[in-house]
Amino acid sequence: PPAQTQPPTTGETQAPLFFGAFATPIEEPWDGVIHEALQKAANEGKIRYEYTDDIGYAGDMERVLREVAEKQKPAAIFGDAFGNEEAVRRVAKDYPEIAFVFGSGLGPAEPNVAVFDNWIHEPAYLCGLIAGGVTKTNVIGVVGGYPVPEVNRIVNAFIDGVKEVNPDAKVLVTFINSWFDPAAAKEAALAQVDAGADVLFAERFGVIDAAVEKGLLAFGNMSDQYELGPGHVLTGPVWNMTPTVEYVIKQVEGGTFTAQDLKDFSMVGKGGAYLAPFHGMESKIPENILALVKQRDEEIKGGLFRVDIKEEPPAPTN
Amino acid sequence: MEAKRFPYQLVKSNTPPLWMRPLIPVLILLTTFLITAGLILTAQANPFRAYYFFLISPLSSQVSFLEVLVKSTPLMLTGVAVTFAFATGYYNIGAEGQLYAGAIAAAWLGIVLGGVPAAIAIPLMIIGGFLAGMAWALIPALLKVRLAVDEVVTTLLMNSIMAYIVSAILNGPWRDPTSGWPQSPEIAENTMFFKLIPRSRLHFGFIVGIVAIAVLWFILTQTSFGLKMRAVGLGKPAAQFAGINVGRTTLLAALISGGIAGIAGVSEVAGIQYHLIGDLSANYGYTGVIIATLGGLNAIGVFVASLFFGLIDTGAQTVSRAMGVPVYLGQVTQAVMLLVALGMYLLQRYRIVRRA
Amino acid sequence: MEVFIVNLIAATFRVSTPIVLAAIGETYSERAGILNLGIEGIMYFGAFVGFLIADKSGSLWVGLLFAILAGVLFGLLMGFFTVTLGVNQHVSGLGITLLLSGLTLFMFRLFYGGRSTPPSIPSFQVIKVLPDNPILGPILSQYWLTYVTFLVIVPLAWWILYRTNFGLKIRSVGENPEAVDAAGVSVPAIRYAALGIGGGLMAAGGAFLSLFQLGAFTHGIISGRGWVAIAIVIFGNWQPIRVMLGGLIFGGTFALQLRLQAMGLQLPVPYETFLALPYIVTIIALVIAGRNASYPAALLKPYRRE
Amino acid sequence: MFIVEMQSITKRFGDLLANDHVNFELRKGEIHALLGENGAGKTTLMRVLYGLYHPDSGVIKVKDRPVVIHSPKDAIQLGIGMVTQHFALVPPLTVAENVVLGYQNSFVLNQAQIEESVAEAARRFGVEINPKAIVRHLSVGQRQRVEILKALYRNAEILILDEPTAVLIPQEVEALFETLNHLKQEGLSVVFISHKLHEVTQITDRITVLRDGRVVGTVNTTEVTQKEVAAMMVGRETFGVSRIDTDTSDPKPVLEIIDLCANDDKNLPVLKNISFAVSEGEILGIAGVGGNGQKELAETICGVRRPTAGKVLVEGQDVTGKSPSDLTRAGLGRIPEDRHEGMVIHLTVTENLVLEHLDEFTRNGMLDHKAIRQYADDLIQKFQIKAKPNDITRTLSGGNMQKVLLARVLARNPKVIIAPQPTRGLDIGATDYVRQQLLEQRQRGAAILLISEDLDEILALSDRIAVMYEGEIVGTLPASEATPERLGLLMSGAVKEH
Ligand SMILES: Nc1ncnc2c1ncn2[C@@H]1O[C@H](COP(=O)(O)OP(=O)(O)OP(=O)(O)O)[C@@H](O)[C@H]1O
Ligand SMILES: Nc1ncnc2c1ncn2[C@@H]1O[C@H](COP(=O)(O)OP(=O)(O)OP(=O)(O)O)[C@@H](O)[C@H]1O
Ligand SMILES: [Mg+2]
Ligand SMILES: [Mg+2]
Repeated sequence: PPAQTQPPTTGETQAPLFFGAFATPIEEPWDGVIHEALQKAANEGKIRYEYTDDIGYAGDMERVLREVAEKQKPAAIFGDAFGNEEAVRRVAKDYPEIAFVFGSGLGPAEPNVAVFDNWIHEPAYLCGLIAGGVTKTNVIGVVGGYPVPEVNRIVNAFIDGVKEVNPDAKVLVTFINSWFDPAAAKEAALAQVDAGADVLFAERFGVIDAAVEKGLLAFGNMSDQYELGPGHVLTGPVWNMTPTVEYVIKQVEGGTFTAQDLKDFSMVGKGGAYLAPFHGMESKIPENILALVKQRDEEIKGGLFRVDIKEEPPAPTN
Repeated sequence: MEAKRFPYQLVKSNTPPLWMRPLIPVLILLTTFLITAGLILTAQANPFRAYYFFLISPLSSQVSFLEVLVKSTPLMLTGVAVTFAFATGYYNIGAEGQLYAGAIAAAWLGIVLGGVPAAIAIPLMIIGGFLAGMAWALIPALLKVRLAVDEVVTTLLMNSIMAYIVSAILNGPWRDPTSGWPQSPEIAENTMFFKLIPRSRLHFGFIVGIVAIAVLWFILTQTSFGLKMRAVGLGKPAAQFAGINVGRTTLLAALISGGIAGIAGVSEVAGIQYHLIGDLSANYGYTGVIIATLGGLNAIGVFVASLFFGLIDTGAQTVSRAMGVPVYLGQVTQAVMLLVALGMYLLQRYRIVRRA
Repeated sequence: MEVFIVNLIAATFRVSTPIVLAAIGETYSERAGILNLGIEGIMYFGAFVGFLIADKSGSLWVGLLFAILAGVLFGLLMGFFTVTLGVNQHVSGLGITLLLSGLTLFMFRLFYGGRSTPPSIPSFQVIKVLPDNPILGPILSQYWLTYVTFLVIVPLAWWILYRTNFGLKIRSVGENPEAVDAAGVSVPAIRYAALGIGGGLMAAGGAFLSLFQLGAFTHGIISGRGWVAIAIVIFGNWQPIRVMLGGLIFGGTFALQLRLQAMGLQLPVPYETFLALPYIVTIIALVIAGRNASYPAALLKPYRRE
Repeated sequence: MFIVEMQSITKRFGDLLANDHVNFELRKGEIHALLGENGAGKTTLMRVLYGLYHPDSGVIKVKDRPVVIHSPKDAIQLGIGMVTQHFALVPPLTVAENVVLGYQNSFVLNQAQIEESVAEAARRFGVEINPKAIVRHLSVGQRQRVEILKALYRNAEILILDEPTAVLIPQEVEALFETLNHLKQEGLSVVFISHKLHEVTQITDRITVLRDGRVVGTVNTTEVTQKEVAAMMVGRETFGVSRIDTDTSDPKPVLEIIDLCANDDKNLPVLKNISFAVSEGEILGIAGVGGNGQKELAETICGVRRPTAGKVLVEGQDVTGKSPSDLTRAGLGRIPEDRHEGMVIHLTVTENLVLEHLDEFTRNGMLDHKAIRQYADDLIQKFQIKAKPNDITRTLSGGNMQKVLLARVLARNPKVIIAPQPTRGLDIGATDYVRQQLLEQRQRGAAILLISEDLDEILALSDRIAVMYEGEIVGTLPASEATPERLGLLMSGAVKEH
């Protein structure tokens, strides 16, 4: 079985210590993305990396951060502050020498809290284009966890994409009100299939299983999820934290770390967000749609096309 | 013909021998260690070092020691809450839901009492949480007393209902307007529990917990209501025959139990979170059942058990971080310890004697 | 509308299967006088062990078998505490749930730690009995364990409890263990047997989620389905057929709620109302049954001779 | 010759030596009484034989073969059957299901077939019972028949009956004895445990007497008198207690019951317009066969059962439907019918002594521990309770438990005493003590309602005797006119006298 933390290897002891403090288990996709980017940097010898996960929301985040700050004295602490915003900011204030880099719905805080978020609405829009193009029934299903802004903006962008190519298509949205209940998510997707959906967007785990079972096409979310349904998963918006992590490493090493919004590093422009590889699934997408997706992708990268950020809960479409 | 038998046997005795009492916790710890050491080894870690981080290191610095106390605070309160009920023979498994009822009240009061002096606001919140916990406990208690509906089941079900109520509130009217996250708006500054020690998280709730322990001790041993509670808990028909109003005693104990669980919710909202959130309680209500039982339904026992569980909770994260053992080791250890302790306390009621 | 109802019925059976399995398991335990609150943990562990073994062995069947064996084992552990040691049943049960949910996550981390997509395997496939029938086609398009649950396990539970000597002993031991003991039947043996069977069924319910419905294991895979099962056993008055009906009502409400959401229907009440409904209904059922609720008389009471 | 031989059986419970090298022999085809005071070790010895307890040492031989009996299963296989005082039946099941429980080897349970075979067995052994009846609906006597049938159905050759008559009405006792005599002819060997000497002398062939866990001796029933046996039991000559007539020319009614009605647990009428009065210094005995509403009468007067109509007056003051604590305050002394239900056996003796009068020992809600301790010490001494104040009540013998209850009630000098079955299950010594206490209370001027199924007790203590039958008082006689025959007729419901 794999050990959890990278043992420090000789010669790399100078590498700065980065710490991951995750409210959910790292198997949850959001924190999983952050964890993987940090792990990757550690594997490349750029940092030393340790982490604690499943800290939860019952008040333990503050203790963990304080203990880590006191004992391990890391150069930077990464994590997600959703549900633990105050704790993170309180501790950060007491340890100005440590870089606090947290996923957050709020802004950065002087002097040492930088924030990031997953801004994958752009690839989500591209997925919407594809969905609008491949649907035969003109009904598309989206199953999400909770209608929080981070989820809403992905879903809304996806719907906007659908509308661009297929204004008549109907998008069904279901929230299972849980981050982790794949059986419920699958059942929600099956309900959408019964209501006519033939393409599914899997914001949560479980939905792709429904697509596989019903022989339909689906989109993953957050990471490349092709392996969850080979032959069924077209693509999906992918969030990549590596640009953010590398930027912070540079800043920390250069002693230039500041409180800032690292949003840009999670967007398409800097490679923080992209469309997952097709794994040969292009063949299932009409030529013209594929061309449109390529075009929009280029336009987004070139700053010529803007995907609207809508954070209110998605309204059910006609 | 007597078959050959083991020359020693366990004999029931009403009073455990004195020498055995201090030995029991040691035995529990040792057995737990032996059982969990295997798991720690499979995670490729050294069990002795793991236990050092588990049990010793949280006590080795002031900061982490205070954190142990912070973690014990809700456990003390739910432990006391459950003890009130169990001692009266009312098996309240609903402290979890009652805690949330108290938390909802505290969050609401914390929002509306902005500007009211803390000396008034905080007592009001505690009273409000107590009443809310009581109100949530009232339904199963009345069903039990009036209609003899089993409380184990109703209180358990009420926990699930409360979880959905909290979810409905947080996803509906109280969704945080700024973050959109399912959490209530922050309570006003003046309604937050003050810190007992600067730069620590140890807050006023700990004092409330200690007071609750003291109240439990006082009521159980010094008051006639406590004797009535115990009489009802140990023999309902006899208590009734002796003129104790069984229904009223049960109802009252159940309500006090719910109220104190509600205060646990207040303490978490006003001392730790400053919001109502869906994950406010890390199963403190259920752990309260365990703590009450391990504490032998008496005040001192509950106090010690809640400190100990606070220690393990704190230590688990330290072990995980320091040694790369999955953080779930803490949960496993608590469970093993509970089960071992259940077995051992039973042993305490026996003596080993040589067969005649 | 017809299609809607047909699909709803199909979904109802699917959603109810794990809950009915677990609830029947709990029925065996409670009929023998043991309230097994370890149910949630046993389901979780069953889901994981089933997945782990299926993944490592490459056989879903072997996975399912091991899940059931694990469930039996921990059913028996529950027996060790509540039957052999005679310890408080709530606390033992909560302890077993605590132990198994911790152990499951511990092992999950060791075997599959740190992956951002859950490990998955090809799951059991749906079996279509009358694929061309417009009504029965969708309804009879279920996993084999669903058919087995409703056609075999539930009726068998009824038959065993009411029509066999073993069932007579289970019912008796849950009513008056002294009588069973005096009749020369070992009380612990019967209680252990019932808990073992019960644990196996609970674990099968968990494994249904990981090996049939998802082909994957994730955190939160059980999400309180064990507590629902407890409610349903009471709602069903400890009678297998009525327990099954309770499970179907729960599954039906759950499926209906998702379907109304999928249709974009704005409900006048929060969707949580639907999810809380089974619990509320169970409490109301208890109130109506009142004093007459036929609790197994020896439920929660340890039996020891000396 | 001996079907069972128990040799030098020793059984300890902690420090307590319940059986001390006991030798006991049962002949084939005899009815053998096991006699002894409470706690003498009778039940323990038989539980050892039935495999419910394991002896610490000793040898058991069945049909001359040494055996080890690990559990009732082994006992049953050896042909031993036991009917305990607290029936081991499953109330929601049918008679047939109860009888075959654990004895059918087939996996499938064929209802029709087991009912037939149980009916057949009932006919063969002359035990009258309907196999289809649900046990919950049966009377105590019928339940006992189910128990006996259960043993016989398992081909028992040795039948142990632990205090079988304690819960039976006289007619049922007669029926039981008939059955036993019949079975004895068939070759059954019976161990018969009882406290009632006249029953023992009537039905048994031999008697073994235990005292303090040791065998005092085994005698042929025909060769001893009741008095001699009693002396063996207690180690002294016994003296019965009985009432001395006193002057009752100017009776002042203290307890008045007027048209009292109540329902039973199934909500059916069980008390039908009961009226009577008990005067100062008078013992009114309520006779009747068990199950005719006596229990409910006591419960209703004592405030644990709600009356549906009628009145209870204490010194003219209406106390109907008052709570137990109000009744106590009004001067009603209540002795519970079931000791275990009258005392919280897991609390200490002290706590039980004050439980009924907590208010008096409470200052501002707090317990006055000093006063409580003083009070308990006094009562323990005055009532010769063999226990320490902080002993858990559960550890006391039945007789001492009863003394605790009496102390709790009598220490208050109540105006009225309700005493249902006050000596049930007590040995001769303890019985004497309790009766003596009641008579002293009468002397003091208390009005005493004595409810008993023991006619001898009623006749020995009562000034007047009322007979209950099916929830009604069917006759009231002054003691001077009461004869067992007249009372028997009333108790059987054949006549009414007012
Ligand atoms: N399970 C037990 N644990 C401890 N002590 C016991 C137990 N059973 C009986 N005793 C004790 O053993 C002694 C013998 O009890 P036993 O029940 O055999 O008496 P008995 O002769 O049947 O009395 P009784 O006439 O009251 O039925 C008593 O002192 C009793 O307190
Ligand atoms: N588990 C036990 N621990 C201690 N003493 C016990 C225990 N069980 C029974 N006894 C004692 O054993 C004695 C005889 O037991 P038994 O059950 O025959 O009671 P009893 O007083 O004769 O009442 P009854 O005739 O109604 O059974 C009683 O004094 C009782 O208190
Ligand atoms: Mg006895
Ligand atoms: Mg007795």
